[in-house]
Amino acid sequence: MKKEGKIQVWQDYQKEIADDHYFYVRSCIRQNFFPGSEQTFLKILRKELGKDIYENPHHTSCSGIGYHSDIVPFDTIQTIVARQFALMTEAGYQNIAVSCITSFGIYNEIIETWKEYPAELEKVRNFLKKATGREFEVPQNVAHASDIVYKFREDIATHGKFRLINHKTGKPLKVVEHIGCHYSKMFPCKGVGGAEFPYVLAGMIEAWGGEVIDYPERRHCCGFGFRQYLIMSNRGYSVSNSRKKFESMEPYKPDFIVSNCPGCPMFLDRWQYVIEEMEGKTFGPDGQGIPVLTYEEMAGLVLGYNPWDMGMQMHQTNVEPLLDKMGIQYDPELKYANKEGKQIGHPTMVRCGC
Amino acid sequence: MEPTTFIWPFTIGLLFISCFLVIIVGIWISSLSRIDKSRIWHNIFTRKSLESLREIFMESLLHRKIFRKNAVLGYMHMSLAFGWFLLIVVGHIDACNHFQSLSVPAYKAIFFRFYISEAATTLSGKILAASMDLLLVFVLSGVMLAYFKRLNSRLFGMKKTTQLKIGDRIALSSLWLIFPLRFLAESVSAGIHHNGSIISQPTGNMLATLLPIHLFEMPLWWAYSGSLALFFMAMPVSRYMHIPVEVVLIFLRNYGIRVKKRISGFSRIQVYSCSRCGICLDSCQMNHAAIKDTQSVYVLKHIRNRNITDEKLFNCLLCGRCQPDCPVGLELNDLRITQRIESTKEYNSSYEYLKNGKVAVSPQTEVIYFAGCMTHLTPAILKSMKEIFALAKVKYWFMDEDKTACCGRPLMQVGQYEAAKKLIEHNRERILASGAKKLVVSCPICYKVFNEDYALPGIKVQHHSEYLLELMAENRLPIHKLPMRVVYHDPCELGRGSGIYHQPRLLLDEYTELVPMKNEKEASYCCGGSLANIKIQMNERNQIRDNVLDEYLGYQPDILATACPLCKKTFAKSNKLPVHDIAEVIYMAIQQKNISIAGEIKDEKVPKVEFWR
Amino acid sequence: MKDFGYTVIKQRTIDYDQFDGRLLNEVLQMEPSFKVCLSCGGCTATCSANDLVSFNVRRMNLLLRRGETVELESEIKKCMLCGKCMLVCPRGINIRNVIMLIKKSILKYNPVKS
Amino acid sequence: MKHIVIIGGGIAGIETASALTDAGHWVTLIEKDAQIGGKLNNWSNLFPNFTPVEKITDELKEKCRRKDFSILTNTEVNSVLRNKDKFSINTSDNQQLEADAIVVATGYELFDARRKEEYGYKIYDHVITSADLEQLFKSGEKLTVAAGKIPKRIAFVHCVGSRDEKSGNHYCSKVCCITGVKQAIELKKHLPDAEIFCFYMDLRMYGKHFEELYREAQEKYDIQFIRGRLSEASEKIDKSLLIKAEDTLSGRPLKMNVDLLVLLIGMEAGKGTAAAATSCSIGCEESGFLQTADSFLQSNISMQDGIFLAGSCTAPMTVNDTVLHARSAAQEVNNYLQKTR
Repeated sequence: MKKEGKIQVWQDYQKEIADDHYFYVRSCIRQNFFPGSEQTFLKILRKELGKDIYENPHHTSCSGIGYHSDIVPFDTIQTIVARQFALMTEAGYQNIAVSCITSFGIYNEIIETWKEYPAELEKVRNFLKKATGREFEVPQNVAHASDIVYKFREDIATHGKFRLINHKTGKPLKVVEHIGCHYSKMFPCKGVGGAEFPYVLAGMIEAWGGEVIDYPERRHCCGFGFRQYLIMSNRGYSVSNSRKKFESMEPYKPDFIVSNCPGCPMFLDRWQYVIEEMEGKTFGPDGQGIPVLTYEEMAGLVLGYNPWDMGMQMHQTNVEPLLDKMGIQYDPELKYANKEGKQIGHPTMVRCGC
Repeated sequence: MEPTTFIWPFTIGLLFISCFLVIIVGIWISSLSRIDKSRIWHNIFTRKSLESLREIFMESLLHRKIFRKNAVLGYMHMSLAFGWFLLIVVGHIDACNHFQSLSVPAYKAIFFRFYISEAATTLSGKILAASMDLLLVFVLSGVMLAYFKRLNSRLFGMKKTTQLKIGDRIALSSLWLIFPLRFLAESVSAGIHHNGSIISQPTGNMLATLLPIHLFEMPLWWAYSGSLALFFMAMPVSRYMHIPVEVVLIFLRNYGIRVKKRISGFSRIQVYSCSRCGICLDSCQMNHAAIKDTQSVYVLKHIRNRNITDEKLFNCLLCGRCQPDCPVGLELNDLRITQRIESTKEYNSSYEYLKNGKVAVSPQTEVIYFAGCMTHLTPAILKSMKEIFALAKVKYWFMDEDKTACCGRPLMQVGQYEAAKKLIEHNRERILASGAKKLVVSCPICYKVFNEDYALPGIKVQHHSEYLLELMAENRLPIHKLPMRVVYHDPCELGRGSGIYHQPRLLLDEYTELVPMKNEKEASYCCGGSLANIKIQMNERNQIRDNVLDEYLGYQPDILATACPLCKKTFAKSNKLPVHDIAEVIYMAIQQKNISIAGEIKDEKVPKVEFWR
Repeated sequence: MKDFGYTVIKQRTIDYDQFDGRLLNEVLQMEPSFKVCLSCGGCTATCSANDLVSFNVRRMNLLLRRGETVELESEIKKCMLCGKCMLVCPRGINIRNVIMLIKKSILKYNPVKS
Repeated sequence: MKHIVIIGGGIAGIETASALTDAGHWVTLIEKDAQIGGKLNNWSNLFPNFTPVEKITDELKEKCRRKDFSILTNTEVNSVLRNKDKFSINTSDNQQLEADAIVVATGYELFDARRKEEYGYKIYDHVITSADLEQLFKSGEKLTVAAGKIPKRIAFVHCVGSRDEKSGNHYCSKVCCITGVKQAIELKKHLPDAEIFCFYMDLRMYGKHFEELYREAQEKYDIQFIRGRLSEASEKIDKSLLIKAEDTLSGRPLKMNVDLLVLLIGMEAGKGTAAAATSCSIGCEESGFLQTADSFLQSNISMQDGIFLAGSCTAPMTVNDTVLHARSAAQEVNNYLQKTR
């Protein structure tokens, strides 16, 4: 692999990411899957970086999952999205920061549609006005939350207490980065580094001392695929897709996987457990799984946040091996304790010695 | 003189070969089917046995068929076979005469001259002794020719001669030595004991003046006995098994036993009866494609030795050209097919899909027309037949116009008999359901299988050449002679395969100027396109075809007529000569007549005939 | 093993790295003319068997070259060996021999059988 | 004596110059590189009969030596000004040339394979282009992959940068199909134990002996042709490449591991031709190649009187097509000059 070649590609896909004053829109599912991640993101931006980021409790789902499952029509989703923009406009913001990759894709798709077909925009303005009486401006900058973390990766590195380095060997941790399909596959120019060799997560990993693993099935979808997962009889396809990725990354012995999508870390994490249950196969060393992190969790670990505060006990594949490698101190007793310190019970885990 | 030890090699050898033959022939005959065995019992005491004896005399001893092919070659075989036979017979008479007994042991007759101390005194003795000398010289002349043939087979009208293996080499060498050694042994004995006759005595006298012949006498008799023994011992692994086995074959054949579709005692008898004379090599067209190791003689050898490969077994057009030439009358095609059945029996198809009934229901009809798969690629034949049917006002069912299984013959040619049976069963049901009386076929490959393997009671199967001739004879077709020279190529499956030589010729004679050729009818060529050969490459097929076409071009024909869509396709590819099926020729002639009646032809010399390509 | 109501689905992808070339090599060695197939499909268009059942001669080449031995075995049996395809083939491939070779050799190499 | 300026010193330029000199004209050839011969200098052997390129280039260079026309190397055209029937040409080294006619023979550029990011050219260690392979053949170096290994399986990708909306090129580059077949054979000769695959969309063997070479590749060299466009390549841990395509004839996706991937890159009009189009004010087609008055009888005639076109600046061309096109350009120029006399 030639680094210069990749750098050349990355240079071709530089996108503008707003500097400050973001209107934050959350993901529907991440709050269930990885409830601490979005909170961590806000904390990093506000506390570590001193940025202004605002969220309005009245914002809704973008309805992207319904749209991609052929349930929500395009007109409807355009109007829903327009409402989010109206909330942004009303709050006096122009830059939107999106937590979810599906939403990010939806926003880009809709904004591009409006650029190509201004009549659609007028139609949607009309719809929104009729339905809610609201008006809106199209955001000037649409950034995915990972774009923002990427933008300030060096600042985070400076503030950081840990690096992505195995503290025993001193060697960089090997990290698999997985980009959500709708981040840049639809609009390569909307993603940092484009679609073939996206740099958004790779940039964070490199800045924080880790080593990016480029394995053959890097581009492959995690397998979520909306209906692939949502309809139980299709779930086999979803598992097969993740399995394909695990098999492909296995020879590189990755220390963890990081993703910038709501669904991907969920499936890359949970399917490891399912595959082990079905086939007895695990992909990490000594029968362990490969820990799967969100980029906020990765950033949080670098900044020295308590993993249990970030909700890392919600992972089905244990993260302790990674914490040990990074030299992060944690109290195993508190892993399944609630805020009051009361144990909440242990879930089934991928074999990892606990 | 009393029996001495040198007779033992001979005696043991003779005993060995006699026992061996009794056992092996016993095994073969016992493995025959019950029907074949009953054929033997029913016929053994009839004239058929006498006919067999006559045939054995004419063919096994006199080699009449080889004589017909080439006199020198015939003489060589005759002198060896008939000469040796007479030596044994006359030798025994001589011995019986001398010892005045009817039960002289074999060694006394074979080594007779060793046992007499003086020349014959009686007139009968003298005559017998002299004839023995002459017979020996007769045989020796054959041996000389055989030496010569090894060196130069062309003198014998043969382009090729067979290659030998170790068993054959031993047998051949000992055979060649037997007679010179006998002659030398007898001559030397004559030189010492003066017991010779007209040739051996002078030779013996001459040798006596030149050499210390006392020293040579016993070694020569030993050598003579030894070479006989060696010959007998080597016989089971040599081609000379054909000498005794052919006799058995002739009897069994005359009793009506034929090669079946499976390997049996009789097919083994046929295989052992091959003398490897190599006459089959000459007529084989595979030579034109420089394929020189798959001919019948080699394949029979490999079958006998049980080391036949598919590459050799299937590299044969099954044109049957070699069969009429075989002096032993072996069923060469059937032997090969039998072996092909054996070799492919593991993987026959069952064609379950035929039961799903995708084919149309048979309508009631008098006449069925079955064009054949290949004919669908020669629309000119199809159109001609349709037009002729219309002209003769024949109502017919075009059975394979659409969605019809193959006739099964191509499968049979490659040994897939079990698979072919499924197709045959399927088509047969369809044919019988139509209530037809006549089945007209355009493809000789189909024709042969419909005729031989379909069991269609009450249905007359006709190739379209037969059918058209019938229509013509019934005055249902107008006749018009086309002013063009035509050579007719006999398709293998129609000619040698089914014996249809005359009908196409009668038709063509009526409608064109048919030019007779040297290599036609039984001796006709294969076009090279045969489906029976699955190993031959396209360029090799082309070589065979071009050789044939070059010969045909020598007759300066205007067109080449044939009666098979595959032959037509094969020849047409070369562009050397326009080629048309007989049906096309006749339809065109009829059209031409219609045109000339209409007075449209201005210049009568130029035939305005257009064929479809 | 836990039953989740779904299982890992076998991939449709032809994984060429898993390809067992023995059957192909044997057939090509015995009948080299088969190498030059263009996948034109003339053979299938003219095929007598294809009139009666779904049978694609051209696909035999692909099945063989992709190691789809199980399917190849069930498909190849459909051929009636009539030879029409050989009159149509623009590359002069000795198709009937290919069929016979596959029928024979597949007995040796079919993973289901052995 | 009439003066003709020819822009571009490749095959087309030299051949036109040579023919026009023979016709008694004064010719100046402008070449931007240090040596004449164009792209041909970087090639090793020519399809379809493996003719060494030197046989052609030597002949062309010999023509330049023998014939009396001037060559300005390391020179580019800055501007062209028309003054009635005369052209005034300003070059990069500030020479002023007066010409009665101009022949544009600016040729083509090879497609930059980096633009097909998914194939990873210049990113993965063992992805090369057909041009790189020619260089390798020319240098006579041994072809090895990771850790000095001899490649066991090699794949060629046809139509890289041609017939591809994603590359912005809708046209067929004409030469890549047969180049792929030629190079596959050459590689097989070098590496007899290697398996070689060509992934194609269509094989366009239109030229003399092309189809025969294709057949030979299958028959004698066991090159396997798979109909399907490569979707992507990825590097594996051992530096081999995992490639994915659809085997369109089976209708199923196919993946395989190869040690070396060769991209058969197409032709583009390129910067030189674009510059000529601007300076000479002659039109370009959508493909970027220069517009000709028609495709049949006037394929050397540009949209400007007195400016003529020769070779692959008008469309992708093989060497022999270029030579013929150049000769006909010379004929057209000659006719034109006769008329304006």
